Amino acid sequence: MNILEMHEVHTFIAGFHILEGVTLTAEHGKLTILLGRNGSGKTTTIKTIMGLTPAGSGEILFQGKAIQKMHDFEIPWLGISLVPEGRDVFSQLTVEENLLIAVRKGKNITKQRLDYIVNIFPPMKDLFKKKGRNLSGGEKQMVAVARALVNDDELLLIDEPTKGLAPIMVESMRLALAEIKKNATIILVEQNFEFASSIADDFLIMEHGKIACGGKIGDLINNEEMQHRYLGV
Amino acid sequence: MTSQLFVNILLSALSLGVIYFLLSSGFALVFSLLRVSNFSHGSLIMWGAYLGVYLVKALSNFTLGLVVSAVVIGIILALVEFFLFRRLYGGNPLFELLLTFGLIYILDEAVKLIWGAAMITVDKPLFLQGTVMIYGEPFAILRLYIFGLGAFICAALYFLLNKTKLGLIITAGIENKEMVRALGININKVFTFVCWLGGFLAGIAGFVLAFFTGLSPEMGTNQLLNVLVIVVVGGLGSFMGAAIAAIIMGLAEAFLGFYLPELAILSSFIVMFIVLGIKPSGLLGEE
Amino acid sequence: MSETQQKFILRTVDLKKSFGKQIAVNNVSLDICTGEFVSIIGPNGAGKTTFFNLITGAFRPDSGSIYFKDQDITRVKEFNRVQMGMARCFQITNVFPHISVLENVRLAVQAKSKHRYRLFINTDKLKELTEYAYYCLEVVQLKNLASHLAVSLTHANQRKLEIAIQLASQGELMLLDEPTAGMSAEEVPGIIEVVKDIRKKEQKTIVMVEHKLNMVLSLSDHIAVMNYGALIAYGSPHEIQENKDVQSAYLGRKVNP
Amino acid sequence: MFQSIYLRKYCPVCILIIILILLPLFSSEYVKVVAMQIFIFGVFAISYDILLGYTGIASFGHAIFFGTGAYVTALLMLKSGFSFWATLPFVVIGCAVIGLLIGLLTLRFATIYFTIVTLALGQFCYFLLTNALTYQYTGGDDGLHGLPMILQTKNQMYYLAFAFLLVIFFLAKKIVSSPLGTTLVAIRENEFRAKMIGYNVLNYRLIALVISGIMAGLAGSMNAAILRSVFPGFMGAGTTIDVILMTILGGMGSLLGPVIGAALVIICQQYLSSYFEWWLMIFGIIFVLVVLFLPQGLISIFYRFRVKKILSRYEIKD
Repeated sequence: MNILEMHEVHTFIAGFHILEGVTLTAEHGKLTILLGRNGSGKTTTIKTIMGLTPAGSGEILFQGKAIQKMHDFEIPWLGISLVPEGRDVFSQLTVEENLLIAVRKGKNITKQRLDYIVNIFPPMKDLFKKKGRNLSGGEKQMVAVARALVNDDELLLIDEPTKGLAPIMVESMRLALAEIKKNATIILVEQNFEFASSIADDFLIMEHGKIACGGKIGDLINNEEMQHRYLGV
Repeated sequence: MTSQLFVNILLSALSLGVIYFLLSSGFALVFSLLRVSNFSHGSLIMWGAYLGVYLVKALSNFTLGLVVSAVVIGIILALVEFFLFRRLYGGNPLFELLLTFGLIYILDEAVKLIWGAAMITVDKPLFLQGTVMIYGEPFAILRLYIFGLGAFICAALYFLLNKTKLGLIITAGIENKEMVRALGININKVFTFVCWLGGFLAGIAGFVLAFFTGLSPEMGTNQLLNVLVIVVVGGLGSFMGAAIAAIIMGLAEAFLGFYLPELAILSSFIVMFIVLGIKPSGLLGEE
Repeated sequence: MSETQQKFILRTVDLKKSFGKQIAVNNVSLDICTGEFVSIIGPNGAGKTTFFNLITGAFRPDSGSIYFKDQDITRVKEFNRVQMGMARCFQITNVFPHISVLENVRLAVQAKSKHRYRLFINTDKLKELTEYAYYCLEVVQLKNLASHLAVSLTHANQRKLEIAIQLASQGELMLLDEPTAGMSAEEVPGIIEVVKDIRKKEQKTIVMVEHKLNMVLSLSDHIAVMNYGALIAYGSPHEIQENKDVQSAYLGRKVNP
Repeated sequence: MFQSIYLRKYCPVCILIIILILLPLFSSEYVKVVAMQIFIFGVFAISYDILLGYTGIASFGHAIFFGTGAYVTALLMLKSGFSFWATLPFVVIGCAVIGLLIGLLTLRFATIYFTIVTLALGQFCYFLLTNALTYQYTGGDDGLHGLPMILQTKNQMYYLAFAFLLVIFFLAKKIVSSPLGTTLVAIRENEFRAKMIGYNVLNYRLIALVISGIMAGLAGSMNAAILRSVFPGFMGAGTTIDVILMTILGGMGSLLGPVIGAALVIICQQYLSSYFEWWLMIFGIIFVLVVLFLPQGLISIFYRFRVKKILSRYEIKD
């Protein structure tokens, strides 16, 4: 079953044609990885799904429902959370408030959910009272992912979680994502192929605003020619 | 100077500071979230004064009249946000400033049409007349009332901005609007609400001001300058900075007025030049 | 002394910059010889753009110093650095949108000319400025679009305009920040050609940040590799290709002990 | 063909100039006074446009310069017996110094600071003028009166004011197409990029402020000479507001726009205000509509129309 489908989605930003007809599917319960060089349109794809850079034409289906015409602030309510590329942890708010602001439907965050998050990111338990601006890059990334977890959403869109992180942090992020994957569908944008291939189920490669190819991750790992061609490794 | 006199001046300085705080809080709030310098704030203050006095008389209920008029002033600014500001977001901030500047004309002339251009004196309601003795000196009950009102509004705003989810959203929205939307929050509604709140505060401030200056079509634009100076001294975008600056302005005006009465009218400029000379971004403003 | 002047146009010594607790550039010391083409590569977030911003003066380093033509420019303001002979193009296209293409370039020529503060002369009458601007546009193959507004150009042409503006600044050192960012595959060869052209016609030192490895390998004399804010390798394209650390940085494996 | 475009472009302007030259021959004294006010405020609005339209910074205290010019001229003529022409160098120097001071104090920071600080400074200067301490020099609220006539007849004054407008318009035209003028526009468009191609942005903004200040100051002294008196209102917020209205309504970023705006505002003030009590409100509504829908001012309608007309004419020919 596909949780997300995009059909021929075109997106324009300030007159530039960024997505030139993206067609993709993401399977329920799988971790799909979106690969591709800089400027190939990966982040724009994620933002288009979230409605932050609205699709000019085409169709986006989430659980069979067309969402491309919805307002950006309505889309998360369907059960989609975003971990943006720049992390965007609110620097004036404490970590606790950063999580609170993400809680939807006016509910409080349950103890269970909090335990679940702390279980995934053990260092979080000492951070709750810290302000966003005092966090290190790795801590910010943790908070950004944790913020997307508070609502128990079906689909997580995670944009380059390892960008600029030290190797040890990358490793703990890998473990965390492996844990999160058990309960949610994830679409992950990544440049770090080694990191990505170790946890992904499926892959999609973007080139020039289009999906160039996709399939099971095993096929890509075994196909060095394809790696070289699209990823330059 | 006797200590009695000192306490007396101090108290009137503080109550002046509280009035300044009330006058500038709405402007500071709107600026800090929307980055719109609302030059029509002074005119909204004047509307608050006229409408408040009128409604108190019409409804013959002091508190009800005050609240209803403030709510209406809030709605005016919320409508302005909804229909006018929204078209200009993301462009040159100059145009938002010029737009609010144009609004001054519309609001001021409307007041003249409805209530006439003549100055109207305002009588204090009975329960605010008279004085109490503090430290052996008489002190007007009205000023005590203003202290109470200022403290209440300051506390309410503090609670709203720091202890509620709305406050979190406002703080987060100032920093990163896109991420707030990506969390499923309709930030446009928050914008409109903040404008409503800014107008509400202007309405209350105007009503209080009416007891001191009476009603005149110029009263708003006269205060606009004070408001702008306070907000710049406090640091643009810093709400607490504006509160501190308002108190400093009150102190400066009262004490300068005692020692050098000729210069009292220039006190706010003097404070502004001193502060901007030492810290160009204002007291609590970020570089 | 004169020998070093010949040798190094730009030197950074232990350059360091952090944002909060995140170290963006960590003790980078890089010497760039006059007349060379040096590329800086590295994964996203490795600190390349921050490094550029430090060189051009958009940020102040926390520690370390920068020498340009053997002068310490660590504390020099950005516009003065340009006046000294540095020119930069941006990763995100950054032109004057509602001004004509010619005027965009001429502004850059004018910034370096003695006429820049003149009041009572029509700019069109300053022939040498206009001619040089046309020359720069010719190099990047935009001459036929000179009278269009910059905002009306396609993305690829705006990138070319960026390079023309930079060329017009007449800096001895050109800093190119991802000249092909956001371009489609058909447009990239055009830019490579332009950069090669500039190399051939003008005796300039070029430092480029770029992700397209083919382009980097074919153009560069030397390649510097950054990862986690640090400089992890420096050498000729051949050496870099063989370097184990570099391979692991790009593949994301942990560095072998 | 080129010449015909050229002619067509300047034909209306030439006709207008001829009409204005002939105007004193058949008009009443009152019309002449209004026309002179338009010329002077036209200069003032041009000076404001250089700051707002070309440099992109909004001053809310531009009357400081206008008032300074007027008062320097009046004081020197009345107290020191200078001739009008001899006071002009002092006006230029005074306005340049004030411009430099204000600029150094505020232009380093966000331009909104400049707006607010200039507004406050304007009021500060107004209070200084009307303060009891300065009464003996400035005449307080009454202002100064009885400046000597600088020319014999009203008609001569009219031509002087008209020539003044033409000269300043011509100079301003030169300035905005000079290297400096184009740089100002570039800084307005993209300050960061201007810095990165080697322009000292602060210097350019300072120069723009000084030039604009000097022009406004000259307009002020000319106003003093024509009215033969000065009032503190010259330096007040009302004068600044007038010039903002003129520039925005007429069209900022085009030198002709502000002059048209000046004519419009002054004519409305003179004629409309006696018919409608609430004409200011209409003004406010027009102002808001212009900001929202015609940010380049009323003159942009004319430009659009004319470009279309010229284009269609040549399309038919081709």
